[in-house]
Amino acid sequence: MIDKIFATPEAALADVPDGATVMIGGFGNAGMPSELIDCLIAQGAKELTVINNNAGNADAGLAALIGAGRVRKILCSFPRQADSWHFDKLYRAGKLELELVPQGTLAERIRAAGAGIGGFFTPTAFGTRLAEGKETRHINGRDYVLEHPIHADYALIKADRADRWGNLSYRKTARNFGPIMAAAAKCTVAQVRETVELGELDPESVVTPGIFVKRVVRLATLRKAP
Amino acid sequence: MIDKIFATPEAALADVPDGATVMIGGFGNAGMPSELIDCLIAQGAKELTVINNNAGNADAGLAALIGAGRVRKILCSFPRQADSWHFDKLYRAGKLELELVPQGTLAERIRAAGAGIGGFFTPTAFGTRLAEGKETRHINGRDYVLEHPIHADYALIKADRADRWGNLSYRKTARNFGPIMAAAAKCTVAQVRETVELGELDPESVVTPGIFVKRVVRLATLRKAP
Amino acid sequence: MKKLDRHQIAARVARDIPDGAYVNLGIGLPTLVANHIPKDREIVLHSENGILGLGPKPAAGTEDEDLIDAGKTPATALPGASYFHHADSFGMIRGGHIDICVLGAFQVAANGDIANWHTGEADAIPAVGGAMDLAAGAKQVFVTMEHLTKKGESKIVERCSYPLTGVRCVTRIYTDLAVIEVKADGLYLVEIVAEGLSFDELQRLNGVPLKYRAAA
Amino acid sequence: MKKLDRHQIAARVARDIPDGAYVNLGIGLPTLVANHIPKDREIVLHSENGILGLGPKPAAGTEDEDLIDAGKTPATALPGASYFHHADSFGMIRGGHIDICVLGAFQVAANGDIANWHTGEADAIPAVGGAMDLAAGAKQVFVTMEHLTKKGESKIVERCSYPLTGVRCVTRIYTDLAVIEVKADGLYLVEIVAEGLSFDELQRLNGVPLKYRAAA
Repeated sequence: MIDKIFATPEAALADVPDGATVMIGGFGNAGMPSELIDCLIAQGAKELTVINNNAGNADAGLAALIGAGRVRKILCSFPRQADSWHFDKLYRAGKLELELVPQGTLAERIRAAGAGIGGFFTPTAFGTRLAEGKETRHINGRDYVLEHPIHADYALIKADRADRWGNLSYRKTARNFGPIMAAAAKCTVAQVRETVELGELDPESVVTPGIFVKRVVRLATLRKAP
Repeated sequence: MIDKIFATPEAALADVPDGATVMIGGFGNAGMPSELIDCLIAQGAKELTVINNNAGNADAGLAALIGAGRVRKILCSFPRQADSWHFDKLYRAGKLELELVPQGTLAERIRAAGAGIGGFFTPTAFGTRLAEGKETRHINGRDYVLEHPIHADYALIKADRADRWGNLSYRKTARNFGPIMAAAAKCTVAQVRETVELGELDPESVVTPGIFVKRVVRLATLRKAP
Repeated sequence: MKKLDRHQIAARVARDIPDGAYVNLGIGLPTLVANHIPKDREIVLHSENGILGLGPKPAAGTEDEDLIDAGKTPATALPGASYFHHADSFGMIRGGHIDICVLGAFQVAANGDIANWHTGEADAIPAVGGAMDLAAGAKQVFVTMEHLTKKGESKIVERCSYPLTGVRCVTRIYTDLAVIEVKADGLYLVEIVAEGLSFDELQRLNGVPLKYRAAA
Repeated sequence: MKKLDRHQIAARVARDIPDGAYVNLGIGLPTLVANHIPKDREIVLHSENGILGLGPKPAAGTEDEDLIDAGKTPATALPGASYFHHADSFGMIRGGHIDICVLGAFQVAANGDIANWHTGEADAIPAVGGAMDLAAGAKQVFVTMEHLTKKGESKIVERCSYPLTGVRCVTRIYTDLAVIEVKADGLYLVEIVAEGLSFDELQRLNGVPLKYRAAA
């Protein structure tokens, strides 16, 4: 029987090794799996490469992971925020590598990884500093830049509801990077508000089919965690 | 005010010119916009290039369009069916050009058109006859074939429900090519079982946002058409 | 001469957005455009974090942390709205489905190049977000900005000195002094919006030569 | 010797599909595999026309024209099923998320090449469907076929003479005579399934040399 619902978040993250590449869902705080990140901090993995749209806000979630010195490199589109002090400090000190990627290219590179695409030509960033050194091509009257997929070992995402097969639904704009990160990582761990019986999620409205999800943790379980 | 619901199918298809490239949704009969195709036959446009997964079944829908001699070229993955006699006859007579595309490559090329991707590397068909003459590349230990987007002038698709903004929901496996064709065509015409008031479709479950749809025709209207 | 204020620039942009348009408004001044859409026009706002049909700001106390706009501030959804993931959202942008995006800018060049993401300072932390995708993907790119820097230099230039966001993509420029159209053969004046500003004076202030636009 | 029939081949394949696997079954013999999954295993069937969690055939009179499988025959959906569009469905295949696909074949080569879409006849109407995507994308490609052609020639060959569907992708071959594993250094016999068939006789019938598989 398939049952992807984990009793404890510790078990769901126990095998994240040092040096892992970890996608973290969310755009700002919407869809950010903050409680899972807290568990990852407690778990202790270090030298991580993190993929997220931002580089953390204030002192919680991704910012706390960065502040704890666990991140070696971050791929994101918008690190600079009024309250991104943990990132700012380590980046300025040369202790945190940054790969800046336009937001749509970031999303498409993640999508490409999940969909088995080896590379794609995008018009975004052509002629700019972010395309320097990259292969370009003129196709049908337009200029494009060649970009490659971003794969990950783990994806930590936040969804709304899940069943034991790992099917996920999301809430409003908290959907953002969740569905594409789920497909791009070898092991996707989803924190959800609630779990429901198999068959309760409308098959027309499942946004992430369970095939992309390895582990599900309920928020209530997470909040009980140390 | 935005109101994409057309009173008559004739008006929705009136401007399809000879020589147009037309995507037609459906996988077999599921999601095939048969009534809309009948209107296209009545409308009379010829020398069409058609994109569909198949090349028509029996004497209805796409098969009838082909049988009426309106199609110059077809891009599809699986033309040969027990009942694809209209296609078979014209193809064997050299009166119908065929571009055979693996099904997933067909879907991805259509998706690329809608998403502004200029080309992509896929592992599908590498080393086969269908990749002959195409650029290939070895990326991260794997061989890929370069494929390009398929754009269309029109997409004729079948959905389940629509509102006046053109938002669409689908039914079960009739979804198939609808959402990606809607995004890949300059003018997407959707036939729907019913139209509902704006706000009645759950924003979490809209599969094709209205931005991709120009015209909506109710099935009841289609059935009244000549 | 009396320059337009931010709200007046936003209102001037709103006048040019047709009924039924799909529009993405950048952060800052562009966001203000939403407040000035004429009541008889139905405009569908796209926010790149995954919503089409963005509504007005929520009333205090009704904010939902799962419903925000691209500026990460609380938002609402109109009837007819839809949610989608980031790859679909940027596919919408890149695929040319957004009719108009409105962006702020440091500089715009006479050929339509735009610079709005990086000051070029060596120690600045770079951040680009969705600006390059919008610049490359939207059917029309409207830029709103003050015409002159604090030092009085034109932000409309022959060639951008700041790092580029996109090449040959800007179609219109809305400043506190004028509305300017970018065409293949140069910049065309659509309208002087600052009260008491003559064409000659605007020409003197503007970084590059302006042409009169032929009546439509 | 007593060869396996189609149902017995399907049952033999089913034995090797582990609990919790995501599986795509091709048209024809592969479809029969679903009937033989042991009751204590939960297998999730994928159909490339956009469903995960395919159920058994519907009862007569309960067919739904909007719910079909890749063979275009009426299907059902299990609790836990989900629907998606074609690009997402083939992304799932191409992205390596399908654990096992089961395909029929005209020929399989010793290096794992498969030919199953075209007889190579000049006047044949070609049709490929999703076969090339499945061959290239699934984590494991199981082939089911009769071991020999009607003329008695081996369908397992040194090099395919029919046009290829995919290169170096087949991982296991299930025939009416044997189960064979394809490894980088050649073909390994897993099991002789035809009653009364000796290794030497199988080796004689098989197109290319077979090795005994070392015990796991």
